Amino acid sequence: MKQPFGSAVLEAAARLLAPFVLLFAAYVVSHGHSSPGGGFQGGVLFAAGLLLVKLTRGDPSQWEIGPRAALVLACSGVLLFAGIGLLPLAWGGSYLDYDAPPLFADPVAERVLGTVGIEVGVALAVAGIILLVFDALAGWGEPERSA
Amino acid sequence: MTAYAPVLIVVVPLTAAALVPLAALVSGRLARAVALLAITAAAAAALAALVAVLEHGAMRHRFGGWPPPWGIEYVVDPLSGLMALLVAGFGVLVAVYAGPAVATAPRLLNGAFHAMYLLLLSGLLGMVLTGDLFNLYVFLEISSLAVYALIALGSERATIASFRYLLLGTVAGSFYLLGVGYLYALTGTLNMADLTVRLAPLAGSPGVTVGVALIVVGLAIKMALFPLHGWLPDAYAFAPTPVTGLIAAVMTKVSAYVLFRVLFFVLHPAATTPDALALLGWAAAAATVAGSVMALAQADVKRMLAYSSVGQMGCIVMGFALGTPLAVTGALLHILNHAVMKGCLFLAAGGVQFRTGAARVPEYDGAASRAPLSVAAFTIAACSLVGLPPTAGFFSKWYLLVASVEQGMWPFTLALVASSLLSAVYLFRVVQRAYFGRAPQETGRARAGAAELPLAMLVPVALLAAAVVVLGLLNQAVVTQVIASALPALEAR
Amino acid sequence: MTGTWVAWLHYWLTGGLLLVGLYGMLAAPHLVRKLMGMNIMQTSIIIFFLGLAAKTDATLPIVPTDDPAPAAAAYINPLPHALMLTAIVVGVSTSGVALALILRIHRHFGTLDERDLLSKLRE
Amino acid sequence: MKATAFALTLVAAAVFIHASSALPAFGTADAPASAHVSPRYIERGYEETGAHNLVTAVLADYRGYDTLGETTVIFTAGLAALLIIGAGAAWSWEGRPR
Repeated sequence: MKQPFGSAVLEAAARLLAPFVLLFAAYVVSHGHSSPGGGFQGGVLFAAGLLLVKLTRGDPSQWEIGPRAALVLACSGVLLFAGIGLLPLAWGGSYLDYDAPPLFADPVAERVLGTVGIEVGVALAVAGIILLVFDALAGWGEPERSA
Repeated sequence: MTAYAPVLIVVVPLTAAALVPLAALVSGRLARAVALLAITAAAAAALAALVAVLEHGAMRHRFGGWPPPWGIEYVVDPLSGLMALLVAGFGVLVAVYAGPAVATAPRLLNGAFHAMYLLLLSGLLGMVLTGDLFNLYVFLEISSLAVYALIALGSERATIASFRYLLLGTVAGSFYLLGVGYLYALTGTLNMADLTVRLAPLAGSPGVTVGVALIVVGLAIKMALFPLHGWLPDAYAFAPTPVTGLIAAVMTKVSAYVLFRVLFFVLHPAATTPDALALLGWAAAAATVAGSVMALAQADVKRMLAYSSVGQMGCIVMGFALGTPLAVTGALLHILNHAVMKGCLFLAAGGVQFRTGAARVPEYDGAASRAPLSVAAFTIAACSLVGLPPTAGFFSKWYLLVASVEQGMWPFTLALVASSLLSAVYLFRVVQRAYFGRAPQETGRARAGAAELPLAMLVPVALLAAAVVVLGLLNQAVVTQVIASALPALEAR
Repeated sequence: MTGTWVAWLHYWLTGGLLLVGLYGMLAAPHLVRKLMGMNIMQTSIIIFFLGLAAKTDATLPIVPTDDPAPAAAAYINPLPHALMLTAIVVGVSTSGVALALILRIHRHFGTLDERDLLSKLRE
Repeated sequence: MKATAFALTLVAAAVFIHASSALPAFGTADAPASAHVSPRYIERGYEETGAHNLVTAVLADYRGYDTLGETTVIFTAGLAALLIIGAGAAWSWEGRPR
């Protein structure tokens, strides 16, 4: 995506929208618990917010998350999820058994914490992968560029 | 630690897959080391689990601590433990074998390849161990997506083969999912053990029949049963050899194993009507003959081996269709044997090609003098595929043959014999050329004293050739220790 | 509305949609159209599953704080929704990989029509 | 090809219509799908997992392992795209030790 779509109108709109899209993404991730939403939806929104800037401003934008950073983001998301899953094994619980580690007295609170943790992991992974795929698809004319 | 083996078998390669690209940012060698370590750990866990299961009986793992019909569970019994060990063990061998080739790739590609490879393995392992039909679908898709990418790595023609496989593979996945949907609508559960109980009173309902038929068709596409094998020859022929070796050996076998689980564990014995099984059996008999005949017509060695796989999958499904304990024993043993011998054939053919450049049958003239060990391994595995006595292939084919005679299914007996004879023709013409053919002129150029293959490629090929013989000698132990335990479900029939 | 044919309309419609997608995959010569057929097929299965969750006179499966003892009949079945969230992601992922393959094929062969591709492969 | 596809489609349509008669009517509250496993999710989901959104409760807790698989699926797809059109397009197995 070397050539931006930019025009004054688009740029103004993107400038106005992008922060709110990102904020909304954070809201959707954190509120997946009590309202429709969750990691996937939030992750997609997060990536969409960043891509909006990328589409209007072209490649070297202020909020650039390059393929390399996107890859790191995606990997760390999956690792966060898998790590949260592995943690209870150390306390004799099952995989993903969030209330096995003795953090709080209330097992439900631990379950909530675990759920939010994996949702964040999912959101990171999804956002990273969408940025990565967009980069690969958009930069297909120049294979040496992506990653 | 052994108590956690069932979950670690799958989760270790899966977690490592996310670690490998990060390691590749540092160095390609580190990425490779992490990948190898993870696969070896998974294989070790599978071995530990199998040993423990043989001693103390089935192991279960409840994810999230939720009891089965509500949560997801993994079940390791002797058979699934053996399958897991087969998949993970092959994973180690092929990863070692792929080493010299991948080492030439750029650093990040190296990382992506190894991550993809780990994901393919964890997908297959998850399919083997899971006790939940929907969880099986998720892992089926993980392994499928990974394999599309790995096949496309072969060449430009491989991208088309991969795309075709993607379309058919998605149809297979969708049919499977729809079939699971039918069963869910009728029983309200996704857990295999729970389904067995709740499907019992529903035997004969058209909904169950169609649901199971959809699942069987989906799995038949994935295991390339004859009229649905369209994706397989191109995918095998154009994929990189290590990838072909892995998917030919274990991927279709895992689908066959899942078919066994669905037909004989999930379904109540009364629900698998003989008519439906007979239909499957006829398709399998046709596959056995057609695959062998088509293999005969191929000049490209990899393509020939691919069609041969179509025929051998037919043998396996025929065993399931006969449905007697003897036939199912033969089919399960053939899953194991065919994995080892077809993997050995593909990797040995890759070795010959690496050394002499020969890819087509006529080019194998005199290959034995230049790549003696690879050709020797090829010959041993070929003997086994044909079904010559001391090798593994003889025993599984013998079980199938005896079972078909016992049932009076003469056409099946005929198909089995024909496939053995045909495979003797198409395999031994290669062996004959390799040993007795006149080598082309440039043979003199072969460097004297230079190793035939890099050690990393030679060792897996040699190990597999040895395994073909050892499995033949140990077949009685495999049958009594492992396969017999999977059969009580059949006694009720 | 149980008992009338309308109660089974859901299965016929999703089955029909699945067949539309399947026919498109088999019959369309263009790879992108095949991909679209595939997406239609996957979507039909998603709708099929979501239909299984339906209960007459039930509401969304979000339990408000002021309902301490939720009754099973008052909320629709959340399980198919959770399963289909996974299936949607699988569909998107498959489409992404398929598009990547299509781009690669187009770059090398210059066409996406199956007949042209076959004739180019024969050369 | 088109004729075969059409014939196959018609056969499949007949099979689907035949099978649908065995499935529970749309919206039945006591259909097996709604009566066997799912009531626990609804009745005890909030007290057991602390999630008001029961879909999240099932997705992230009861069947959390599926969600790990789902995340892995999308991770696989991303790496696959990278392998197919990104880094992989410049390097192929052809001409290498195969």
